[in-house]
Order: sequence, then structure tokens, then C-alpha cells
Amino acid sequence: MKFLSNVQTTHKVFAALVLAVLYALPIFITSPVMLQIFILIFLYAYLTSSWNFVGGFAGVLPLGHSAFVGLGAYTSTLLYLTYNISPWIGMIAGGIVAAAFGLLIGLPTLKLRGAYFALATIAFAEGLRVLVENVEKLGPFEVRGPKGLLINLVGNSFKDFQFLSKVPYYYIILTMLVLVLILTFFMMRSKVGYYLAAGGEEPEAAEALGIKVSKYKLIAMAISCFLTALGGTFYAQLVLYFYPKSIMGLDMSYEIAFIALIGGRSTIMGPVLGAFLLRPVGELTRIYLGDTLPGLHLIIFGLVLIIVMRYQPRGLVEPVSRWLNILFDRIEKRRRA
Amino acid sequence: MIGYIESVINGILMGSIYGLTAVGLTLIFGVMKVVNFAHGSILMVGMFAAYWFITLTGFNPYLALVVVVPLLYFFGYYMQKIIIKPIFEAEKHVREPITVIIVTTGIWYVLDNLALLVFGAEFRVAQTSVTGKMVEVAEMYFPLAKMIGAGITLLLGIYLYWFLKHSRMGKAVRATSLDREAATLMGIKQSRIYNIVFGMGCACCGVAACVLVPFYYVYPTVGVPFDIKAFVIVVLGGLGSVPGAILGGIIIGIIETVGAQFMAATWTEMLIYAFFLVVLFVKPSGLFGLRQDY
Amino acid sequence: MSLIAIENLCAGYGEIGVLFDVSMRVEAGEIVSIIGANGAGKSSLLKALSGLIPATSGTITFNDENITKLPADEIVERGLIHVPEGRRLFSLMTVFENLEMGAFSRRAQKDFKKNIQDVHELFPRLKEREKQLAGTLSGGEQQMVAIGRGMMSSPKVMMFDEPSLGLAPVLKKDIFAAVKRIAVEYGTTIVLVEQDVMNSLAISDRAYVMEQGQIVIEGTAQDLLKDPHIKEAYLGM
Amino acid sequence: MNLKKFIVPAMVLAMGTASFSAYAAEKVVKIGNILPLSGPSASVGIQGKQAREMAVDEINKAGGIKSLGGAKIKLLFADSKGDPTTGVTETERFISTEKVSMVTGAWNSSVTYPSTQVAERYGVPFVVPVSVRDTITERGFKNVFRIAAKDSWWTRDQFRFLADMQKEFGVKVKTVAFVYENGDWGTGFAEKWRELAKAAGYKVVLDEPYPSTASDLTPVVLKLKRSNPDVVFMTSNAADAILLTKTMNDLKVNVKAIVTSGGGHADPSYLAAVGKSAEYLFDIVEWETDLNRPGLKETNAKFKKLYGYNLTGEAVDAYASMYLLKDVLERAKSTNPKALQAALASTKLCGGKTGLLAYDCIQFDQTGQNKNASLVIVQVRSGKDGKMERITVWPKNVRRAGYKVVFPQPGK
Repeated sequence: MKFLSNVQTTHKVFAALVLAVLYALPIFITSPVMLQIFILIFLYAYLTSSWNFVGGFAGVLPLGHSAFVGLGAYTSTLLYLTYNISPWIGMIAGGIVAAAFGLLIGLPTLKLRGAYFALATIAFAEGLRVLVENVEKLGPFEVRGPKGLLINLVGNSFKDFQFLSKVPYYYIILTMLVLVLILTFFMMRSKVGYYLAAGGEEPEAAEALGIKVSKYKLIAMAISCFLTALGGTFYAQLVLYFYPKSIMGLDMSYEIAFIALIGGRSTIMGPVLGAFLLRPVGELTRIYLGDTLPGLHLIIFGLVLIIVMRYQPRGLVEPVSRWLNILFDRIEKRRRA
Repeated sequence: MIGYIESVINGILMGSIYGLTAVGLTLIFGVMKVVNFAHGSILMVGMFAAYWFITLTGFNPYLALVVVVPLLYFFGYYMQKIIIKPIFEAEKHVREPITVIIVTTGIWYVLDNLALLVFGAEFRVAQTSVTGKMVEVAEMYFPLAKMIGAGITLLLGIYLYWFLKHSRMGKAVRATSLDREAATLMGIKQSRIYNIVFGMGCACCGVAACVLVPFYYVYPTVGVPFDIKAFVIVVLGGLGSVPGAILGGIIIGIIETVGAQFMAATWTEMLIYAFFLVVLFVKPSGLFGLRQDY
Repeated sequence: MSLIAIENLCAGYGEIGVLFDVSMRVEAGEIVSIIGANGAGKSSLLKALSGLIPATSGTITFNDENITKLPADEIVERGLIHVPEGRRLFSLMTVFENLEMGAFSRRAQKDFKKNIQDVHELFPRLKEREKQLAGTLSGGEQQMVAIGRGMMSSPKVMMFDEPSLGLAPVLKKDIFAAVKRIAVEYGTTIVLVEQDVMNSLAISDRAYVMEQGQIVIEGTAQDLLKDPHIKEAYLGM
Repeated sequence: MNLKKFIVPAMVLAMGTASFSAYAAEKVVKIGNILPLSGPSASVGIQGKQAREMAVDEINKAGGIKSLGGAKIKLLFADSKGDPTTGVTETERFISTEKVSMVTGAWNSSVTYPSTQVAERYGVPFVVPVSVRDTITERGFKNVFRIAAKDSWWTRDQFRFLADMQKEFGVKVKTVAFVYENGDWGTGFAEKWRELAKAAGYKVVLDEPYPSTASDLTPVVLKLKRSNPDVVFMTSNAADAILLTKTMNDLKVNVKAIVTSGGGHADPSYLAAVGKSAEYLFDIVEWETDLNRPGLKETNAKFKKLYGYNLTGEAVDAYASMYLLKDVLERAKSTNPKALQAALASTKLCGGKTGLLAYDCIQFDQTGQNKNASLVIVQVRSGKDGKMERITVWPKNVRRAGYKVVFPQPGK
């Protein structure tokens, strides 16, 4: 956050460079597995950045965001399977549905203090999951309860949001991520962001100043849910098969929140940083240790969580931006010299 | 008719045990304002301890209380002291330190998977003198183990009430939960209160574990379903309220048992969440909570 | 040696400094006022003294002992008692329980009987309201509980943070009178942070003026009452 | 954006892939195995892993794949955690990074279902030892081969068994109840049961799904008791199977028979956990230790010595699947997926180690389903030493010699 607020030339050049590298990456990496790992990192960075709108800037801790991932995935997929509506359109529809649910749940709960809000969101997400598991048919839609939805393979088709290669998925999610980061950047500079920042730390004080914090929190919640649901559609199209437990289970909600907290919430780069750390830790420990001792990889995952929180309670974005700033200063000096 | 009475009573019995599993959570939250996500894992640790005690000694299952409760007290005491405290210190000025939630989640992952590593993925059931024993009242059957469990819940509730209301330490705990900083100014050492409260919260899990083992199975992730249920119960009853937790548990137990007589069990699960959300909308502080606590 | 000696104290919340190079002293038996505008750092100074916020540099000496790094509970144990701003009662505990909490430290427990007598003598109302929840009391009564709670700790020094804040003028008078009585009757040293400059200077021996985290003026209460800057800035004359 | 957070994981990943490729120099055939090694179905996952390891150890010690110059089989395992996305990722990793010749797994139907889709896309054979959902082999895929029986065969045989029992004992069953976990598996079974019950003319008095993570199943059992069925059909995972069995026994639910569907009821810890509460229960399985099959005793003894418990249906299918892979590799004389696919399709593997299975030969139909896969029904009884035992009772021709089936079960 710091290193974006005083955007120097070096920073700009650096950001452009990183972006260029990321966009060029699929030229060098052809292994679908590597691409898949990157796609999942970007996806989680995207979901966490979306979460950040309410979890970071509105100063509350939602622990049920998988509900909105699920709403996005179910809406677009049901529209596609029932009416053959392109998932691209379904994606927007899913976002709207999720935003509506977000407002519905946010209206009474956003007034609550942290733990109540956190537990209320867990209950909402679990309740919604159980509900979907119990619904076989909803009007014309075959929800199929716990069996979940399978999107049939049709091969490469942009309209159907399906690609045989991983590369298009890579570009789509990378672009989604970049867009959400830009949106975050502008949000932080906007009136909403300003009021939220004021209200996030001292809600009573802000209310006293006449700022309707709850109104801005609701706006943030709606944006957050909308964006999260878009990620849900992407996820559905990537995996092509999902069921309530896999797409709206609590594991995913928790992971999104952890990524934000480990990376550094209420910052632009925190979610990205968190996703780049936690996701590979999760994947690599599972790949290398998953078959040796059952559960060892999750022990390591747990330890990483504890250690990072112990030594960097504000998230890793702080030390990283400090190092970067030192690095940039040196470059700047050398350039001037 | 008799069937419904039977389900109501069974609901109360199981519900009071749910309440028992939630007491520790609410106690810790009430004072530290921290939702302990490792709660279910601590219950699991207690259940394994009770299981091994009962299986290896063959004593009456409730004798395990004598061993498991102090064991979990010290387990919780030192867990707070060694792992949680340093993080808490760093976040001292935050009313609800969120990083602590993440740390307790880390502890949850570590404990559950350590159990998997050490004890394996087997389901274990202790064979005790009360296992499978039923009490028959007018053609209704009630499991003896659950009746004893409900009794123990009641006793623990009374003890905690006495402790918080009348003992010096209990009053210090209440003072801390009401105003951390003011309590510090009274010379109440916060970190020590937290150690004690965390220890007591875990000891309550130990009591719940000893109550569960005679009729339940033991498994590395056995705490998870109780975890979510305990979250719902404590919010329903009012975060930080011990009687609220027990009564909240009983309400959940009754909804679950009686509701299931009219609809599929999967829908009662839904019903519980719906009821929970309705309560949250209507009375956000929970059924027995105080306004200032949310 | 002074009872309290503060030398070059700097303190703050995290990276934000609020106290800069503060030096002051309090002699045994004195009433010392600290006056200043909102946000001048008066409350922070008391918090630093009672160990609620850590000192970043400088030293605090109490009774010839360096207490700069001591935790809050140890400071209470030594008899340096802070009666916080806004009273900060344990609202859901009874008046009596609040007083009991004041006597939590080991040292104060010995004197429990005597202290509670003193409190009841000073504020007879608190005996009548013994069983009432503190949160249900009126503002004036709450302030009495807060002061009584401080007295229960067997204080050598009592530090009051804005005890008269938000009270009606009549009640204000009572509170200042009570503070004075504590000093006179029990020989307790008093540090008084106040915005009601007139009333607090009236009962004080000496006073310090704080602005922006620093001590800008110090002197006897009489001198300060005459000081033109004080007159203009704090007394509105 | 900054470079560090991108480069570090990338380097770690790159080093990882580099170390993998070192294997290529040796003469090995890599087989990827996806199993739930952690999470709720970890116990079956671990059984499958151990059985595979024992089989491959035997194969390699016996000289490996002779037609490939004695190449050794190398097993790679991945933990799916029971999660489809992880299953898909791991299948993709096995195929594209590890360059495995074949993939096996993944026990959870919900993982197998999308993972086989990946294998099909890459044209790499995917052998499914156990995963019962019908549709896994009903999508016209060329590369998916299932050894185990599918859903509809399990439910079909449960009802055939019930009909046979009524005939044998002259008892009439009028009402049935269905109690099943509300996952994909349980609801799938329930759908088939409904049709079968209708066809057989039974009245369904209770059709009750329950969440398998439930912490108390007393409400379900109370309901079951009040519906008072002749026979109850159940589909449960391990934890809920234990709770249901104990609670049904405690609350003295009287039925003529309880027919369960393997899974939790076949888990090795189940019988130890519930003890006598499971007396007289009928469970359907693919395989049982008391089957009269050549070499079974020795293999079971070896397995028990290695891992401390008896072979299970899951373990035997996994064990047999390794011998199937050996046979396929021998015949294909290649590790080329196309050749392997062709060899798999023309499998007729009889006797030998695969003879442990309840039937004689593995043969696949056009859909990739093993057409010989069959099922048996066992009855749980307490033995002389008080230990619970599973005794094969159906079909009649495999019933343990001298055993007298208890049907209906005595009242409580």
C-alpha cells in the first residue's frame, strides 16, 4: 500500500515489468500443472482481493465468503445447463445474485461487532450450503442437491467458457486479478474507501462525525460479493464439476481469510502476496509430503500460519514493502548517480 | 404422543451436552474476546485422553474426569502462555484480535493432524460400564450416559456460576471481561487471567470429552462437527454467557430432535441455521447476551 | 529524593509518539495538577506512569525504584494507583464488587477492612448502594465508586484522570472536595489531570502545563493562576 | 507487484520439477495413484495405499515387468483430501509433469468423476479400483476402466438378496425404510432403492437422508423406530455408521433385517467400535476374508503382518488392480498410453493374484466396466471369542459352509 501511494517512476517501471513477465509467462511455462498452480494462485488472490473490500476495508472478518463463490458458480452453471446461456453472461447474473444475498445478510449483521459478524457469516454460509444440498430442483433448474453439477466438455469454445489448454484460463484470471487490483486502488482513493478506512478503525467515532459507516459497509459488502461470485463462475468453468461441499464449504472461506491475513489485509498487495505464499505452501507440502505421513502437510500448513502471525501480525506485506523500498531507493540513487 | 415426549427429553439430554461443549468456547470469548477455533481440537485431545485412560485402566469412565480435566487445564494454560500470549501482546490495543483467530486455527490444523499421525484414522469406541445402558421410563428409553452427562453439565454450570460470582479469581475474570484496561489498573495481571481462563476453557472441553467418550466415538477430526455447533450455540446464547451456552445448547438439541420428527434430518440442520440467523437479526446479542457485548 | 521522578520520558502507541521528553517530579504529600488541552498528552502521561503504555526512552522513578519497565500489576502492587478517565467501572458488577476489585493486589488485601471503612466514611452513599450494579448508578455516584475503588488499593499515590468530567457543577465541587480530603486525611499524594483548571489549581500545591506532549510551564498553583498565558488559554480571562 | 513474491515460489516449483525428471533415467513404469489420504475418508485411502504398495513390492521383487526388460513399477501417491479440485489438479500433475503411464484411484466418486475426465482429455488410461457411481463409466470414455461393481449393481443385489431370504425363510417383508447419508453416494443409492422397492411392491415407510457430519443421530433413530419398518436399508460413512448402529441398539429398534451398503459398515474400525450392537446386520461387499479363494489366507496373513489388520474389499480391489496393471503392461510391451488403453480394453485376467477377488476373471465391457464384478452379502455375528465376525451368506453358492443365516433377526 505504501509503495503504491507514493508512486515513483521506479515503482511504475517495476510494476510494469512484473506484469509483463506474468503475461509472458505462458510462453515459457508449458506444463499444464505449473499453469494450473499459477491459475489457482491468481484465483485465490482474486477471491481474497474481492474479500478484502469488506474483510479489509470495512474492518470486519467475514468467514463465509465461499457462499458467494458458490452462488456465482451455481447461478452461471444453472443458466448454462438449463437455457444454454453463455457463462460470460451467467457470470454477471451470478454477481448480481451474490450482491443481493450480500446485502440481505449484511443489512442486519454489519452492525454487529467482529466476532458476531464472523460467526454469523459462517452460519450463513453453512446454512446456504445445507440448503443447496437439500434442493434437487428449483423451478426449471436441476440443482441436483449433493450430487453437484457437471459441465460437459465441449472443447475449445469462448462462448462456452471452455478451453482445452490452460493458457486462456491463465490470461482470464490474471486479467481479472489485475482489474480487481486496479479497482481496489481506486476504491481506496474514493470517498467510500476514505469513509470505510475511518469507520473500520473507530466506527463509533466515525458515526459521531456523521459518516454513515453502515451504508458504506453495505456498499463494500455488495461490491465484494459481486466480485467474489465472478471468481465462482471462473472456478466452475475451470474445474467443470462442483458440488455444495466443494465450492461452498467452510475450508475455502477460511483459506480466503487466511490468505488475506497472512498477506496483510486492507492493503492492495496483501492478498496477492498471501496467495503466492499460502497456495504453494499448501500445494507443495501436499505434493511432496502428502503420501509419506498422513496429515504432515497440514501440520506444516498450521505451523506456517502460527509462525507468520507470531512474527508478522500485520501480514507479510509490511516487511516485503520495506525491503522493496530499500531496494528501490538503492536503484533510484544509482540512477541519479 | 409418547414418541414426542421421548424426543423432547432426548433433545434436552443431547442439547445439554452440546451446551457443555460450548461452555469453554464462551468462557474464553467472554474474557479474551477471541473465538477459539482450536476448540473442537481440544475436545478431541480430551476425548483421546479419556479414551486411553478408560481403555488402559478399565476404571469407571467418569474417573477419567480426575485425570483429563487437570490435564486439559494445563494444556490450555500453557498453550495460551507459550503460543497465544506473544501474539496477544502485539495486538493488545485491538478489541478483538483477529490474528489470534488465525493462530488458533493453526493450532487446530496441527492438533487434528498430529492426532491422525499418532493414532491413525481409526474410529475408536470405549467399552465402559455405562455404554449402551438404557434407562426405561414408561416405554421411553434414555441412554444412561447422556443422563449422567446432562447431570455433569448442570453441576459444571453451578460450579462456574459460583466461581465467577463468589471467588476472588472469578471476580477478577469478570472484571477483565468487562474492562481489560481498568482491570489492569486494579493490579489484575492480564496475562495470568488469560492463562487461567484459557486453561479453564480447555478444562471444560475435558469435562465434555469425558462425558462424550462413554457413548461416542473418538477420531482425529471428531471435534469438527461440535465446533460449528458450538459456534452457533454461543452466539445464540450470547457470547460470553455460560448459562446462555447451556440453554443455547438445549434449544439446539430440542430443535434437532423434535424437528427431525416432522422433516428430514438434513432439513433440521438448515432449521438450526435459519433460527440462528433470525435470532441474530432480532436480538443480535443472543438470547441471553448483554447488549454491550456485541 | 522526590516520590515520583520522571526524566526525559518519551512514550507512544506503536510508532506514534505522544510524549516527548517529559520531566517532572512529585513530592510526597503534594497535590500536583497537570493541565492542558484535549490531546495534550496528559492521559498518556498517566498511562505511561501506570504501565499501560510502554516508555520508549527516559526513566520513571517511584519511591527510589526504577519502575519504567515494570508491568502494570507490579506498579499497582507498589501503591501507584491510577483512577482512569471515564471512571471505567465494571458495569455489570455490584458497587461492592467494584470496591473488592480495587483491593485485588496482595498489599491492599491486608487493609481491606480499614479501607472499606474509609471509603464508606467518605462516600456514605456507596454503602447504601452496595448491592446495586455499578452501571446503573448516576454519573456522580459512579465517580465516587471510581475514587473509592482507587482508595481500596491502599494507594501511596493516586492519579486522577479528569474526575470531574461530565458532572454537574455541584457534583464537581464535591469531587474536588473529596480529592482534597483524601490528601489531607490519609496523607495520600495526588496527581490530578484536569481540564477544569480553576477548580484543580484551587486545591493543588503545584502544577504542570502540557501542550503537544511536552511540559511547557511548571510552577506553584498560585503562580500559575496569575500567569497571563494560562489565564488566556485555560481560564478564558 | 513485486518480483520476489513471484520468483521464489517459481524457483521452488522449478527445482521440484527438475528433481522429478531424474527418475526418467531408471527403468521404471510410473503409476499415479490418487487417494484420500487425509480428511474424512482417510482410513480407506490408507488401506488402498498399503494394499497397492504390498502388491507392487511383490511384483517388483518377482522381476518387474518382463516384457519391458524387467522394468520396475514405481508408485506415486497423491492426497486428494476427498476434494475434487485437488483430484483434478493431481491427475493433471501426474499425467503432464510426472508422465505416468496410468493413473488409478480415487475412491471418492466425487473425485473420480472429474479426475477421469482429465485422464480422458489427455488419453491416459485411468483404472478405478473402487468408486461406485454409475456415471463414471457411462460417459462414453475410452480410457476409464472400473474394476469394482457400480451403484446400480449394489442396490440390485441388495434387493435380490432380500427376495431370496424371504423365499428361503418363508418370511414376508412388507415395509422398508431407507436411511442414508445425504452425500452423493447415499442419495444415489436411495434413488435406486426407491425404484427397486416400487418394483418389488414394498411400502416405503421412511425415506430419511441425514448429514453425515451430524453429531447426534438419535433423532433419526427415533423416527426410524416410530416408522416401524420390516427391513431398513442404510448407506453410511464410518462415523455415522457407528452412531446409528449403537443408537439403534440402545433405543431397541426392532426390525426383521438391517441391510447396509458397505462403506462405513465395512470399515475395519466399525466392528471393533460397535461390538455386539451390530449383531445380525447384513452388509453388502465385493469381497470378504472368509471367501473360499485360492491364496487368500496367505495373502491376508502377509497383509495383516505388515499393517495390523485384515484385508478389506477396498484393499483387495486395490491389490488386484496392481496385478491388472502388471498384466496390461506385460501385454502392451510398452508404456505408450494408446497401447496400454488397447491392452486394458482386451483384458481377460483370470486366476493368479487377482483370484483373490470374489469372481474369477477381470474383463471390461465397452464402457470400461468390469463385467464380472460381483457382490456378496455378509452377516455380522459374534464369534466364540466375543469378537465380531463377518460371515458370507449370499449368494447361496458362496455361503460359508455350515453357517445358518439368522433371518429375521430376533427381537430385542
